[in-house]
Order: sequence, then C-alpha cells, then structure tokens
Amino acid sequence: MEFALSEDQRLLQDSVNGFLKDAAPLDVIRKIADGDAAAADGLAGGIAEMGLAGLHVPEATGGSGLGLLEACLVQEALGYAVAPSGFMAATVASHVLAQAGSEYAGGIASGDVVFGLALTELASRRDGAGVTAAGSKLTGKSLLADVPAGATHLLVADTSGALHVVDDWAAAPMRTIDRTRIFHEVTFAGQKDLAKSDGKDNALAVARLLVAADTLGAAQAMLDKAVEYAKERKQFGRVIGSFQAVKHLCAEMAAKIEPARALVWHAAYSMDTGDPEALVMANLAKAHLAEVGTFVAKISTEVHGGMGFTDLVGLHYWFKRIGVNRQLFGSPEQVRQTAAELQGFVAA
Amino acid sequence: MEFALSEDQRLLQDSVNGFLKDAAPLDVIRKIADGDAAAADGLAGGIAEMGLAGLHVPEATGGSGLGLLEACLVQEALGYAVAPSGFMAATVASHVLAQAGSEYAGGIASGDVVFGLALTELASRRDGAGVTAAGSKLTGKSLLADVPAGATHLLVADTSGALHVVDDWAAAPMRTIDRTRIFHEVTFAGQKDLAKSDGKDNALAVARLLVAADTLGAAQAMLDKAVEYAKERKQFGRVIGSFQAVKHLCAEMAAKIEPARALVWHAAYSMDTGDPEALVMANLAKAHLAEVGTFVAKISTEVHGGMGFTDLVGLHYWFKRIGVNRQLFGSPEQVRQTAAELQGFVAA
Amino acid sequence: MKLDLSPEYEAFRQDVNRVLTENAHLAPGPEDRGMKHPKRLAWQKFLIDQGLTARTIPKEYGGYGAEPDLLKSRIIAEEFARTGIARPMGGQGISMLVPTLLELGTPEQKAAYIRPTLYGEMIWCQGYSEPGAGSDLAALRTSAVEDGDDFVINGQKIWTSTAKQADMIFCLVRTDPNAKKHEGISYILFSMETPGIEVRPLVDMTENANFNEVFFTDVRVPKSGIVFEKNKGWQVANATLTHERGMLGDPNATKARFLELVEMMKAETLNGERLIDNPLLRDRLLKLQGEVYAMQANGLRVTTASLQKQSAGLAGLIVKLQGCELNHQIAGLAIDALGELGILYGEGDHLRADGSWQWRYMYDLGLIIGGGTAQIQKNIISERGLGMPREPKPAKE
Amino acid sequence: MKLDLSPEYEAFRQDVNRVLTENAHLAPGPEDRGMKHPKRLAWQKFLIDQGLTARTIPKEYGGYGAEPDLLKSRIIAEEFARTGIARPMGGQGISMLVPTLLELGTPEQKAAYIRPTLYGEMIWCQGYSEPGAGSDLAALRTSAVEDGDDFVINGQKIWTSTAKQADMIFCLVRTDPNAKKHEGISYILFSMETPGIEVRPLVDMTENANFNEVFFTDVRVPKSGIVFEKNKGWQVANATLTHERGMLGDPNATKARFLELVEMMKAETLNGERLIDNPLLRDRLLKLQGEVYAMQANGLRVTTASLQKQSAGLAGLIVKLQGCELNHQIAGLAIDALGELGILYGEGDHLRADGSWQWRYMYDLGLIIGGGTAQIQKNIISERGLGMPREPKPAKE
Repeated sequence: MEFALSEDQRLLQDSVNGFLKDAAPLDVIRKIADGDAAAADGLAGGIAEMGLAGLHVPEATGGSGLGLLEACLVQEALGYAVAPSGFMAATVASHVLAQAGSEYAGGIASGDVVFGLALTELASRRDGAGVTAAGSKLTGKSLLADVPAGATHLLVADTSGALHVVDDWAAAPMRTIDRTRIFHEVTFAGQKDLAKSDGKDNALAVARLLVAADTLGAAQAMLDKAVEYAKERKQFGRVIGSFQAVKHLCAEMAAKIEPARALVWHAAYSMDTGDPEALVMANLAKAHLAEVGTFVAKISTEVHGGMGFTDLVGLHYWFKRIGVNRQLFGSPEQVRQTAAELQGFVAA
Repeated sequence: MEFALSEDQRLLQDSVNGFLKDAAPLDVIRKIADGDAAAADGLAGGIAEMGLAGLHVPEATGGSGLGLLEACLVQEALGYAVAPSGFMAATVASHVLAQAGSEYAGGIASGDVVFGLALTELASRRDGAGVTAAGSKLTGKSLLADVPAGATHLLVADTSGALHVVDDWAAAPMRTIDRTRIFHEVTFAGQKDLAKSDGKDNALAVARLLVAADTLGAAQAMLDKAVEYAKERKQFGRVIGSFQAVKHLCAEMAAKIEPARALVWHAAYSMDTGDPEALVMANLAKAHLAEVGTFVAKISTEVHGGMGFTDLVGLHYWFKRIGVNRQLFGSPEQVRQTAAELQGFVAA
Repeated sequence: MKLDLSPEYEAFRQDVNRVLTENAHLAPGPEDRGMKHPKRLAWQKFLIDQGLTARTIPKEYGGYGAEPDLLKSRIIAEEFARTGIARPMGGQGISMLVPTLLELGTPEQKAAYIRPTLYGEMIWCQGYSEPGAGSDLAALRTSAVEDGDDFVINGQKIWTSTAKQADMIFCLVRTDPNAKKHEGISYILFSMETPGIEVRPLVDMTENANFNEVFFTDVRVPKSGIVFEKNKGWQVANATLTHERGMLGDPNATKARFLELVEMMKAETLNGERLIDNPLLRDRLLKLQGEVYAMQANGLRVTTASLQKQSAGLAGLIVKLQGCELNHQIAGLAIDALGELGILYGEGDHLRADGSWQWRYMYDLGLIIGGGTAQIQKNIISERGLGMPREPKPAKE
Repeated sequence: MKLDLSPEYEAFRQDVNRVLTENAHLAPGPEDRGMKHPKRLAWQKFLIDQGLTARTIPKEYGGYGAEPDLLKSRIIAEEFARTGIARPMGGQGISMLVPTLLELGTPEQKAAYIRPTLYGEMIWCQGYSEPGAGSDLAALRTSAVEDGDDFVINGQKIWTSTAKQADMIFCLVRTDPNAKKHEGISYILFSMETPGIEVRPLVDMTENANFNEVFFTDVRVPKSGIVFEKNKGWQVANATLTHERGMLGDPNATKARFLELVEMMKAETLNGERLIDNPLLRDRLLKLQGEVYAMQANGLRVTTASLQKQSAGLAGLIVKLQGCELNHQIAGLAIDALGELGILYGEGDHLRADGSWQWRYMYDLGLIIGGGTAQIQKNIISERGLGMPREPKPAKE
C-alpha cells in the first residue's frame, strides 16, 4: 500500500514546475493576458517541445502512455503558474479517442493534430447553444469552447450527449475575467462528423478532474503567496503573519487544500486503475475543488490586503483562474448532481 | 420614522426579564429539566400571574390587545432565560382565533382556556402523522405538539391545511434533547371539531416568528455568556478574551445577532401593521434565526472550551433550545420554501 | 416603532419628488463627461439652491443653511434613488473635507475652500494611506520639513481616488519624526498643481484604475495649509475617518442589488428552466434575502439612533463587516447562477449586465479589504462593541 | 501510487480474517459487562497470543514480539472493522502509558505494569488537564511535595475518563513550584486506591458522564512512581500527547458514518418523498461526500508517510481540525434531514438510531474542543506547518 508519488512522478512534477518557473513567470503571463501573441506562442512552443500533448496517448499509438494521475500533476503545475495551454484539451481528447479506438490519438502525440473541446453543453445550455447531429453533419453552436491556438480538430458534444470530431468550424472569441485563456463560441453549419463516440461520462469526468487539478495548483499558489506576504508585511510594528487572525486564515486555507490534493490524486489514480467509484470521485473532486478554490481565492486576497486587490502583485490572475474553473464543464451544484446520478441517488 | 422600542415596550421587556431573572435562574431550569413538577408549576404560575397569556388577545375580548412585536419581546426574554411556557401556544391561538372571530380568545385572556398547538404537519409529515377532518370529527396523529401543562384545548391543523379547535385528545410525551420543554404526540379518534379556520399561512407565520424571537433570545444569552467567560478565563497568562482568535469569534457572533434582532422586530411590526411583505418577513426571520442560532450555539460552546461541553455551567440548555427551535414548524429549507412560494418565486 | 412618515415629512417627500421630476431635463447624463462639465456644475448649483444637497451647510459658505434634519436628508436620498435622477456631486471634498473645515478650519480656509468645493469648481483628493501604512494608518512616513513659511514634502500616498482630476489634496504628513506615531502627524491642504507631484494610476483586479498612487518629491507648500494645529493631524483625520466608515455598506443599495438578482434569475434560463425554478439556486437566493432584510432593518435602527442623537452601538459597528460581505455574496450567487456566462467580462455578445456582477464581486472584495480589513473590523466590534480587552503590547525583543 | 496489497499482505489479511471468524464465539458481547469480565480478559489473552494486539510489544513484557509493520497493524484494524468482531481492549493505559514506559520506564516499572496492563488486569486513567490548565496544560498546579520517600499530592484533575474503574493513574504533578512552568512538572504513577482520592463523575451535554473530576487531598504516594526523572514530566507527557492527537478523526470511521447517513436518507421520507430525493438535502449530502473522500485520501497519505517513516507534514497536522468538524457536520445534516424527529433523544417510539445522531453532534463538538481546541490546532498548523511566527510574548504590565 503506497499512496504517494513515485520517483518518476516527482521528476515529472519537478521538470514541468521548473520549466514553467523559467518560461511562465508573472511578466510573461501579463504579456499573454495583454494579447502579446509572441509571448503566447513562445510558451505554447515550449510546452509542445516537452511533448506534454502526447502524455496520455497510449504508447502503441506513439504517446507516452502515462495516466491521468501524471496528467493531473502537469495540470496542477499549469494552474500553479496560471499558464494557458492546450494540455487539458489534448488530454481529454486522447482519453476519449483512445478509448474509442480512434486513430487521432497518434496524431495528438506527433503534434500533427491539435484538439480543442466544445463540451460545455453536456452540462448546461444557455443562449440557444447546443449542437445537433443529423446524419453525419453537425449544426448549432457551443459556448466557452476551449480552442487552443493552432487547433486542427474539435471534440464536440451534441445535445444527445454523443461526441463527435470535426476539423472545420467558425470561432468567435469569448472574453472572460481570465485574460490569460481565450475561450470561443464555435458555430457549425453542417460540418462533417469525422468520428463518433459515446464516452460522454468519461469525457466529462476527465475534463472535470483536470479542472480540479488546475484549481488545486492555483489555490496552492495563492496559499504560498499569502504566507510569504504575511511573513514580510509589517503593520503595528509586527509582521502581520504574527497576528493570530492572519495565522488562522492561512491555517484554514492549508487545512482545506491538503485533503483536496489527496482527493485529486485519489480520483486520478482510480480513473487509471478503473476503480468502480472512479467517475464519482472525479466529479466530487471538481465540485470540492471549486468550493475550496473559491474560499482560498477570497481569503488569500484578504491576507494580501489592498495589495491583493491591485494589479501590482498580480494575485488576481490566480483569483480569476479559480473563478473561471469553478464554472467550466458545470457549476459545483451541477457536478454534484452528476455524482449523485452516478450513484443512483436520484429517483429515476 | 422611528425604528426603536417605545417606552412601554422597554418596560414590558424589563419587567419580563426581571421576573425571569428571579423566577427562572439556572437552578430552577435544572429542576424543571429533571422533571421537578413543583418547579415547573411555580414558574408557570408566575408567568400566568403576569397575564402574559392574554397579551395578544384583543382588548374587546378581555385581553391586553398588544401586538406581535410585544409578543416577540416576551418570547425573546423567555428564550434568553431558556424558560418553558405556554406563551407561544397562547399567542398563536389568540392570533388565529381572534382573526376567525372565535369566542375562545376571551377565554385565553381570562385563563379559563389554555391552548396547545398541533401544527407540525403543516410543514412536515413523518411516521404516518397527519390529521384528517371528516364531517366535524378529527382522526389521526400529530407529532411534536406543543401542549402546555393544564391545556384545555388544542389548535390542530389537518392535512388540507385547515385549522380546528378540539378539547379532547390522547397525548404521549416525546422526549427531545431539550428537557426543559416537553413535546407530545397527540392522537385523535373522532374528536369533535369545535371551530374551524383557514388561517394556515398566518398561523405558521406567527408560530415561526415567535420561534425566531425565542432563538434570538437564546443566542443573545450565549453571546453574553461567551464574552463574560472570555473576560474571566485565563490561559497562557492572559484572559482568553485578549486573544485575537477568541475576540473575532465573539465579534462574528455579535455581527450576526444584531441584524437578526432588527429582522425579528421588523417582521413583527410588519405583521402588526399588515404590511404586504409581513408573511414573507416572518418566514425569513425563522429561517435566518435558525442559521444564526446554530452558528452562535456552536461558537459560544467553543469559546467556553471544555466547560461549554460539561453540564457544570449549563450552557447546553441554550444550545439545545436553539437546536430544537431550528426544527420546530419546519426546517430552514422548508421555511425558505414557504417564503419563496409567498413571493411567487416557485413555478406553479 | 413607527416606520411610516408623519404628514409633514410626507409632504416634504412630495415636494422633493416634484422638484426633481419637473427639472429632470436639467440633470446631466452619462454623455456629459467630465467632473466639471457645465451641465454638471449648473445642476449642482440648482440642487443647492433647492436645498437638495449641501443642505445644512451655512449660507455664508455657499450652503442652503437649513437646520439639520436627518430624516429629510434620508427622504432626499430615497427620492434620488426612486426617481433615478442624477444625484448631487459626491467626492471626498464634499463628504470629508467640508465637514472637517466647518469644524476645525480657519476663517480663511473656510472662506477659500468650502464654497467652490460645494459648487464642484474645486475637486479634492485624499492623501492618507501609504504602502507601509494601511490598516496601521498612523505609521505613515510621508515627511513635511519646515523651511521658512513652507513645508517641503517627500513621500508616497496610495489608494488616492480622483487624484488625476483633483485641484487640491487634503493630506496627512509627518511633521515631527521624533514624536509618538500618533502625535507627529499634521493635516495639510495644498494644490495638486504644485511642482514635484506625480500621479500614477493604480490598476486593480477589475481592470480599472479606481485609485492612484501619488508621489511627492520636494513638494514645497505653504504652512498656511495646516488645518487646526501642527502635529494634531491625527485628531483632525479621525472625525472624517469615522464618517467614511459610515458611508460603506448602505443597506438600500444592497436591497436594490438583491432585487436585480431576483429579476435576473426570473429572466435567465438554464437547460430551458428558469434559474429561479432551480431549487438549489432559489434556496441560496432566499438565504441571502434573509440577510438582506436583516441588514435593511439594522439600517433602520442605525438611522433612528442618529435621528435621536444616540450611538447605534453594535448595530452601527457591524455594518461595514456584514454589508460588504453580503454584497460580495449577492454578486457571487449571480455569477454561479449565470454559470459559464457569469465569468464573461469586458465585452461580447453573451455578456450580461455589462459584466457588472463580476465587477461587483471583485470591487466588493476590495471594499471588504479597504477602509479597515475584516480583521480590523472584528477588532473594533469586539473591543468597542463587546468591551473585550485590546491585545497586549508585544514585549520588546 | 499503489493502493492494492501485495500477495504477502493479502495472505496476511486472509489469515487474520480466518482467525477472527473461526473464533468469533470466544468474543465478548455487550451483555458481558465490566471491563474485567472473565470473557473479556480471555479474549484479550487470545488476541495477544494470535498477534492481533500488543503485536509489536516485546515478549518479555507480555506482548507478541513481532517486528513493527504498520501495514499489518492497519490490516488487522480493518478486519476487526469489516467483521464487526469485538476489538482488543483499548484505553489510555494500553494506548498511552505502555509506549511511554517502553521508552522511558525503569526496568521495575516495565516489569510491574506493562504485562497486567496489556492483559486488561490493570486499568489506568490519565491525570493531565486541570480546571485552570486546559489548552495551557503546562499551567497545571496539582502539587507534589517531597516527604521522605514519598510525595504528598494535593490538587484537582478534570477530563479523566475511566477514573471510576481505574486501578492506577499516570499523572502530571508540579514538583518544583519555582521552576519555569515546563520545567517543574513530573510524570508519576500511583494507585487509585490511595487514601485521599475522590472521583466525581462529570456529566456533559450528552447527559452522560463521559469524563470525571479527580480530587487529591494529601495523597501520599511513593517516589518510585516517577517515570524518567523528576521535573522532566513535560517531555515524558509530550511523546504520548502527540500520540493522542493522532488518534482523533479516523477517516474510516467518518466514511462509515457518512454511509450510515446515506442509508438513512434512502430509508426515511418527508411528506411522502425519500429524503435523498430532496434536492437541497441531497446537495448537502454530496458536498459532505467530497469532504469525506478527501479526508479518506488524506488519511492514506498520512498512513503512507508513517509506513515510510516520514513526517506527513501538513497532511497530518490538519487531521484533527478537519476530521472532528466533518463528523460534526455529518451528524448535523442527519439531524436536519430528520427534522422534528432529529431532535428526539433518550427514548421514545419515534426515536431514530437510539438518538445517536444527536449524541454524535454533541460529542463531536466536545472533540472539536477537547485535546486542543480548534484555535490551538490552527496555531499549530500555521506555526509548525506553514512556518509562521509564534505570537510575540506580551509585555509585562
């Protein structure tokens, strides 16, 4: 019995964290948020060179064949650095497509194929969004699609919950509070469906699990920053970190983050080992991290006082990352509802 | 514009508080909780002498003709002293019966008639509870009925929501965590219905408002005790009330109790003046005080440390009063649902 | 207890309403940009002449000169809210400096500053907080050194709103570096035109510059700008600071936001169902309604206390802590209810209410922090409201 | 990461399961009252002989003498839980005193106390907390004054469980009133039969006496009862105190309670609808499930760390704070879900689960407070876990 990261997993963590420390410091994140395409391309290129896109693609089809636990460690690191990337889309797509035995997985690993996600409507349909599949043609629109730069294909959910692959769509950017990540409204007017899968529950579970890992990283960063700030900032002739009220706020953040990390790891491990409770855990992880993240985002900002509210220390990038993640692929209430249905808690 | 108690209202408050300070100190409450009938009768007699039963009975029918605001002040004082009494039942009954133009109100004021309440099933039916009215006969049972010692009549709700008066029933005590108040399971086997009213919404609103006032008093007592204890108790060479963590716990209790008091007063005043939002406010007051009370009960106990957990200081009598009030006449969720329906927030 | 108005005040309300509605065409709109737009100045003058602002300020200083009557002031505020007609000018000059000058200013200062400030011809900004002096304001270090008839000021201020537009600043500076920290501070007025002042906008998480940083480098200002006495600035500032605390967390504004939320939840749908028909969202809405109504009733208590020239006690001390938190939660529910549309911001087809829910969610968090963090508020409540002991001073290491 | 067991341990699990199930008939039941009921003593001896308790304690002291293997210990605990067969004896003598004696006891003390304690023939109670020394345990004042070969003890202890049944007590007393508070304390063992000891049950909010007060009046005990050294009692106590903290908030017990709650919400109805079909109650249930699963996973991390002889760091420090609060909330939801039936207690027709939800709601609150309040826990987490500074010592007034 060993519930801890292996040597390889820690190495992966260190290498990704180390890379992002150099490649995605706050000033680079600021540039990306301000629309500096060169900065965005630079970071994306660096991430591509690490071969992360193929991390979850089976070795047989040219990928690294690593599990969702490793994927979560990478996503956690990306959240810690508030770094935008196509990693989440690539991982969800490779998971679904590998399960469906589709040939696209290999392309993801080689980099010939870059996937985006248009799955929002699996959880919620607003403003007339929703894609319908007639014959092998898709029509309709999807909101808040995750379309990485250079995306060649999209994984699209139709209103029946079936998943499709398309290589053609119209996209209009949707601006959120998080300016480091650009989301899109994608529209289909009879585009051809290239592949079909019914892995809806899996796709949602993987996407939600990765969002949970991303929020975990962002929340850990906000705790670290709060503790660091509290140890330096002086008021009333003492560092504010010596005031019991501030110490307890930090203790409460840590007390929520530690078990949340274990939950994300456990859920990912369960997905990788096919534990019957895996889908439940993945959904619980998303909902739980949304709550923990919201708490930490608020409290860390309060510990920073006025500085946390300004752009000077950039803390708001993490605040907004967590705020957007909370709503991606379903609000906490919707995600808990999924977990309830998976357990037969809901009257048919 | 004056949102404050009048001279008379403050006098009423002082006289009831003063009386309870002498007549219902903790040792008397302990005796009552341990089933000492003499102690219970003594307190009940004293309250009867004050003529509180007729407080809300119209002057025309021999009562004091005071409003629900005054009634809430009395109930708040009773909650502050964790004193059991038939006041809530008398007030709800006189409100409903006076509105229905029934002659019973006069009897309540004179003391010839003592009312109890069997209204639980207006909010929730469990274990097969529920009273049905066929012709002028009632059959069925009601749980957690409030039947004061010497009760001559009951105000009973049937499953259609209609209210009835009966003077005969079978009662079996139901023991709760709060041993100062005895609740009953009352059973009807064709008892005669003496009077009928459809004032269901009003009856629930008044009962819930009075429970809110009772919890307000109990919560204020728990805050006062916590502050007092924190100023005396020493640990680490300081009174614990000088530790920021303890101060902030007390501040949080006060910050919730103060607006809650204003809400109870405002709701009662609105009921008395026939404000169109009165019923909504009364229900919101019950739900809100249930949440505030639960918070204060827990935090005050924590501030008292181990002492709060023991029977030595008797703090648990207030903890349990609040705990029982939370469920009376509907859980917070149920009460908020009523408030939503009253505002047309619920799709028909 | 009596919440409806006496006939006299009811008549007053109707007068106010009539004056406002009949002259609505004179009121400036959003298109009339600039704090000194002629239409704004004219509207301000009209409102003063009608006694609808600067109401209790003596005629000799340009006010309307009425007897103080909080209830009438409240009625006026409510009618502006009800009619939605452009309010009188606010700003820290009118809300904070003028009361201070009336109480402690020299005759020259009163004569020179109050009238133009009231009429909107003179804009002020406030120089209190510093990077190293936030919650602990008295730790401020901006120095003012005497030199002949002048002070020479060096240092930095932060959280200064309208610094770009301001003609003048009322500023706390340290005039005695050797005195105890509360006893070496002076309250001084000077022109923002003075050489050596640099204003840098301070962008915050809402993406706007709601505040500025102000840098002073050898700024030479006349001693005559001192209000009250040198080194007595702490007392001068405190009167207005308490005033500022009172301004935050207005329960009527909170009620208005709550009603907006209700309307939004009735209008918006999720998967074809009205948001308000979702039991989980509705229950959260009703929970907040209880708090909103409680804070509104609490506000009535506070108003009544001031009407009766009494202290509102705890009911007053808790307003900022509870009010800001409640506003933050209302915005938070709106965002959750709107889900993936709730996180949109800036511009775009699907954006709701111009992104104001997100703006409020962030700005209200700023208010929870600003003007005394929640921690400071809890210290105040426990010490002043509950009589609990201050924290013991740390032993010198 | 690897959560399933290696074949060796899987085999061990099956052995344990077989031994337990085949001998279940030997296990005592609730009807076998009394801590020293012959059947209980026999069962305890059987379990020690089988290596199912006192497993790693040397044979010479009556233990089974196996090599420490936390995983095997965990498997044993899980099999007792799974089969529901009577567990080995616990109690503070076995869980706290024995480890202390093994580490610091004299040869005589080890020989005299460990074996009878393990076999359940000698019951112990703990004399640590005092009315004036709770969170601040080192402030204890119970005095032990030397007199020839004895100490004469005067004072009072509180929160002493099993004091009525105990043969012996391990007790912290002040042997040097002039030393610094941590340096004048001794850890001493003596008989509860000694004249001058009075035990008073301490009734708590659950209506039970889960604890006692113990009063000492001129209690004369031999110096030989001192463990380790005189005035070194604080170090002696700390080893076991940390041990105690670890005991609270077992995630598997929390998971079991949660599953009970789920079953209850499936079985009970409100107005004809299953409780679990109520969207508000169900959402609260799912929220708690997230926390329960998180604490369970956190527990796996802590276990793994101890298996690897590493510190679990924050993951270990937060267990008590989060675990007790979570148990309290689970009971709280059960009570709300049962509504008017959830507040029943003691006895009666409509009572559910013998009122255990209420008992837990109150007892768990006691645990939040006991053994270091939530405030103390947060101090520990922030100082030891996050490296934040201790509060400065107050200046002497």
